[in-house]
Amino acid sequence: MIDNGRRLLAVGSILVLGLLVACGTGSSSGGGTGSNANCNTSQPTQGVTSSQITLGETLPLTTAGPSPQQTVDGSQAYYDMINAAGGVKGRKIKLIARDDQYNPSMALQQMRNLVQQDKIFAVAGGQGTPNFLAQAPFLNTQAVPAIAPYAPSSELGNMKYPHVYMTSVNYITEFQIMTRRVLDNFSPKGFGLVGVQGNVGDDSKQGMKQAIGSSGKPLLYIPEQPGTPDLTPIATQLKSSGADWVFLILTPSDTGGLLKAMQRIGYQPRLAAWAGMSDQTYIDQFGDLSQGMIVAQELALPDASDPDVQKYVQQFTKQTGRAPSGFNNSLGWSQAELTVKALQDAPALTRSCVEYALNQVKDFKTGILPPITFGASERQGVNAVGLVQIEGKTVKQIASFKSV
Amino acid sequence: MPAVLAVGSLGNTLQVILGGLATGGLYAVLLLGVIVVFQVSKNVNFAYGELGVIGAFVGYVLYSTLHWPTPLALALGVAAAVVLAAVTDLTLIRRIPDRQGFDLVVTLGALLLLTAGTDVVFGSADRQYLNLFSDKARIVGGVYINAGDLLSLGLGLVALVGGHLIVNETGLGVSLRASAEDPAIARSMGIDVLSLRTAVWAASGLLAAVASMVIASRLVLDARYMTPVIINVFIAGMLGGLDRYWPPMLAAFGVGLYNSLAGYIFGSDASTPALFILVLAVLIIAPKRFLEERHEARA
Amino acid sequence: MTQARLTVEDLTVRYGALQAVRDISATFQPDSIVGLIGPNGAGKTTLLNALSGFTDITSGRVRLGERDITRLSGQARVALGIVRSFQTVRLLEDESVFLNVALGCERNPQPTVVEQIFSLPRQWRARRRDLAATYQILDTLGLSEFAGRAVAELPYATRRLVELARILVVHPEVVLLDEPAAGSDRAERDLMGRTLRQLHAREPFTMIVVEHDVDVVRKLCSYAIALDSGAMIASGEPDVVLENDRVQEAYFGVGHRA
Amino acid sequence: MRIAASIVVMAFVGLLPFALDSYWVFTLSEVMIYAIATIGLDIVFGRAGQLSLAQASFFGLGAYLAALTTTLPAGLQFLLVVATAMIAGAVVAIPTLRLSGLRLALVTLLFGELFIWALDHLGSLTGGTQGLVVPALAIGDSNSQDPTYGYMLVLFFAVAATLTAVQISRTQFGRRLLAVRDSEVAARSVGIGLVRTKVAAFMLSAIFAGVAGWLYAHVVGFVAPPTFDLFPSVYFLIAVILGGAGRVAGSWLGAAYIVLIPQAFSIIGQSNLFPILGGGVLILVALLLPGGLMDGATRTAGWIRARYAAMRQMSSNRRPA
Repeated sequence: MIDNGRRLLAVGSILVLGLLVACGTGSSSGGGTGSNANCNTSQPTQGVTSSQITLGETLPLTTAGPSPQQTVDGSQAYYDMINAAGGVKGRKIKLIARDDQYNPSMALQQMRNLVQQDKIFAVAGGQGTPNFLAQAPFLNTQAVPAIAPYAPSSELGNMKYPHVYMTSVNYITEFQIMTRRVLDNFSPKGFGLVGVQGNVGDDSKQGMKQAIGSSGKPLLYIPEQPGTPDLTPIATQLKSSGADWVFLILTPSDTGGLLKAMQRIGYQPRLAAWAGMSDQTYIDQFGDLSQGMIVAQELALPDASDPDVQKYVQQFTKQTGRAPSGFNNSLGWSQAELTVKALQDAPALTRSCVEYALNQVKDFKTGILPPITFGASERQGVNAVGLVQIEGKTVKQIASFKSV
Repeated sequence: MPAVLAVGSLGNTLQVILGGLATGGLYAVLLLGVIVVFQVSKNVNFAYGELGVIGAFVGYVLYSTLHWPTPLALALGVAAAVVLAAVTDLTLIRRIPDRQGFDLVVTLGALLLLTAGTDVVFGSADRQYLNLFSDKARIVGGVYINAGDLLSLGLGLVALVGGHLIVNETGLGVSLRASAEDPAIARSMGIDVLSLRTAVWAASGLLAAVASMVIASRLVLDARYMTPVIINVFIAGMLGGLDRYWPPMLAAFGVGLYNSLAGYIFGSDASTPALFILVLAVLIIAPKRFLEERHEARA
Repeated sequence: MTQARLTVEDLTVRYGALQAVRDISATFQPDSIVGLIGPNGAGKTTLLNALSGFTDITSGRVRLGERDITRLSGQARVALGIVRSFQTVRLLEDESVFLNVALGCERNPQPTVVEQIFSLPRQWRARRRDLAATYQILDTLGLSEFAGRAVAELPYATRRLVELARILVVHPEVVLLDEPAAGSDRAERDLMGRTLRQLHAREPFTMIVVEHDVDVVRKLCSYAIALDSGAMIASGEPDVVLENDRVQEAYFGVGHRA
Repeated sequence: MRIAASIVVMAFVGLLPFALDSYWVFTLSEVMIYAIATIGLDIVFGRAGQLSLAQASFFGLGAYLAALTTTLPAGLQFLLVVATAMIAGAVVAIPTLRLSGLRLALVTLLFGELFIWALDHLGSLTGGTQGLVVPALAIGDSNSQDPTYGYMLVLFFAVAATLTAVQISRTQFGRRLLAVRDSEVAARSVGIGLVRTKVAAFMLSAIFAGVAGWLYAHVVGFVAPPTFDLFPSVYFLIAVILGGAGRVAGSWLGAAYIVLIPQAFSIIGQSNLFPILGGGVLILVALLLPGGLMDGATRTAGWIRARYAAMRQMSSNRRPA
């Protein structure tokens, strides 16, 4: 046995060397980066039967509170409505939503599940930036179209990921528009920005810098590590910088914690925050600390007078028996709406034909998102945000959708 | 690496020092629980902070959802943590096999279990906790002396002095030290070592719950907010040594202050490397004898 | 056979204010069996610790042959062949007798870790050599039948033998035994004494034994050193040392005979 | 007999990717990757008794090296990963030599936090919080992100890692590790260099983790900080303890647990139950089966064998002895 083991090891060592030689040929990237400008009606496909089209998405269902589930509910409500009216091209739509726990590896794993196990036809929706970014390269190699994932990032929305069709504005654009708006209307003395360290905070800072430009207003950027146990230093830094406008792009819990720290040291600047802070669950808990906070608005408010908005609210209420409950319901509905339009417009139910249809989308009004336009090399379908303000236990629109 | 931020006026620096000492005071409250548990049962409880979270949550549900009177709700929250801590000792800690690292493993399991359980039972949304006086302040020389900060600092000082008195000046302290030194001798002195241990665990639950409630009032309430806090508490305990009293307790204040000042001077996201440098520096400077946890019996 | 003569000169070990061992000078002749006797706290274990490098020496010298080993680490002294046992058995309780004894092969020149991991030729030879040595000492001490058993399952006296096997698996120069028969009954003590004598007769080495049992010292040792309160109070033939008045007083609390 | 059994097992394992669909092939590759890193942690924790919470950092180091050196030939990448992991292992080991238990765990945890911090702050190099795409490694006319080829690549290294770990048990180095864990006094008394042994254990475990990370990056095709933070380090620890510290087969069981069970929960749509189960299982195994699942299996097998032998005895007791 001793000698056998040794022989086995010797063979193993030789195999290692052999493999190292064999592998010494360098690297290549995965294939499949074509832009699919043409519709191939005979392309082999999966996820489409004579009676059903299977779609998939991943969201942080268990780690980000109740909101992502509301996104799924919003999409499902729209598909239910379409299915009840006969479906798309005579087929019912089935949506599979998987939990990615906001963890990139888990997200990639779940996307593999969806594509290889559940055999989905396309990705429709989804929520969360780092988790989607982990999936994007995989979707590229598999040439699976991804329609309207909510993943604000400057990495996406361009031909680096030609199969990904973005309807969420990235943080550079979002903070640029917000900052410009504040500059135009409130004559601020100085800006502060507290952002989650890393790409999210950096993108936001870049957007603010672009808007501030040569106006000479100072900007203090403080990157924050999620879960900092004492936020007094950040609050004090902001206070001592003299910033009278503080922009925030933090987790809801750190936003709440920072506002409490500001309260403790008697610092009361005007506040502006990323779109997520218009979520009702945040306002219910932290509304008292956030009065007057300006929040970027990516989706229309359900109480707007616009007829497209009214139509959406009506349809949603009719379908679910209740009014849409906020950001996430609307987001899910809009994701489903664009997906169904692409499926309906597609000359055939193949992936390339659906992408062909997406490329033709021009000024498509969902009643929720600003008008969407894609093109042969345009993947950022929306470039505008509006502004709302937290007042009492709700938000009020203060500026309509506006592009950069 | 962000550039070093200009240190503002003296008033602002004092403000940060106050905040840091307040945080350090809460670390001291938590660390007192860790120290007494370690001294009497030689165990470290990774799930310690989560016991406090559950206490804070129980209080929250009682006052916010069921609208019970706040003092009663908080008292019952503390009681829940006390019971849970005692049950942890009775059901888990007593059965831990005598192998290196197994107390860490078992309490790590309890941490995962309790955190996920808290998420499921109470939901994973962030909640705002009671203010606990942090909306009341007086300005002295440009510094906001906030009642919430004073509460935290005061609790820390009470833990510091009270812990010292109980451990060193009372009969209870004698029993504690006897059982810590040699359980067999303590038993022969008529001390019920096991009950004493459970009582100490229960007391640690009380400390955890009180500190967790105050920390929730300074941050927010969710299933995970105590995790970064408790890591800092353990680091303070590690720097001072869990088998001593004054060094770790003072280290708790020190770590709170150091972290806040480092965050103020070098930027918030520099706190990880700052803490790392501190720990490494202590490891390099500290004499060998200071770092040895226990010697093997006579060689 | 053994050439190395172990000598200590003016050896003092101080722990804070306590002088655990003071100004001890002695020569341990090659291949002799020396008994260290004295009441509890006399400094016997401290002397063993100082000889084996387990404690820092405050002043004085330790030599092996002509070589000054005062500043050598315990590990380096083991490499020179100075090995020891402990008052309480120190074994890997959950591991097998075989593994515990094989551990003693550390004193054989071992191939590098890389050679060991990749099982290169030097490792084959080292492994064959260590296996043979381990099985031989197990056989000598009558432990073969327990080779695969976990140490924790064995009676105390057997564990003593396992520790002895670990010390002797590679032929040592100097063996330091701290109460090898502690915790044993009369018969086990006698057996341990006989075993030690036989082992020593077969392949002589310098042996220094801390032992309380006067009979064992008489039968086993060729030389005895008596300590009291850290100082050496008598040395010489065991019978003579044991009859010494100061030894009698320190040891048995008997006063001077008029 | 054993050789024959090994060949049968190897043939079975080698043919698996042709029988399963690509999803399961990929999942099995992941199990093997995590097994390699778990075997590494088993060396430093299971055998040498040094509680390290930095294993995922070494894993991440290998993964990010793969992502950053895709232009180099694979052989060179591999050597670079091994060399860097060795250095990293020593860097973590040396300041922690005087520590044990909780102190050691906390300092290794801080090393892990610093690693994540560095990843986040070297955004231009590491992609920051968004992570990095790793192009597939070309192997002949296919590549590492093809499930079958990726499986074969990983299988090769997993077998090598397993054989290495088994070989360590047969050496003096393996005995040194156990001595350092069980009794430092005994280790010193036979002349074992504690420092050298601990540093070697850390370096070796870092190499295993580094190679596993290198494979992970090439097979999965994406690296991001959360894959390498404190939680995965804790899960590696769980894998070692659950499987059975000091047992190679235990590391495999543990790795299978931490990869497959979360998947199983997500397939039934209850992925939030995994941490609860994970915590509960950890407690139960530590309390009831301190030797891990492998130990439990061995004891059960021993009991069955004893019963079987007893029955044989009874049926044959009429024959002369």
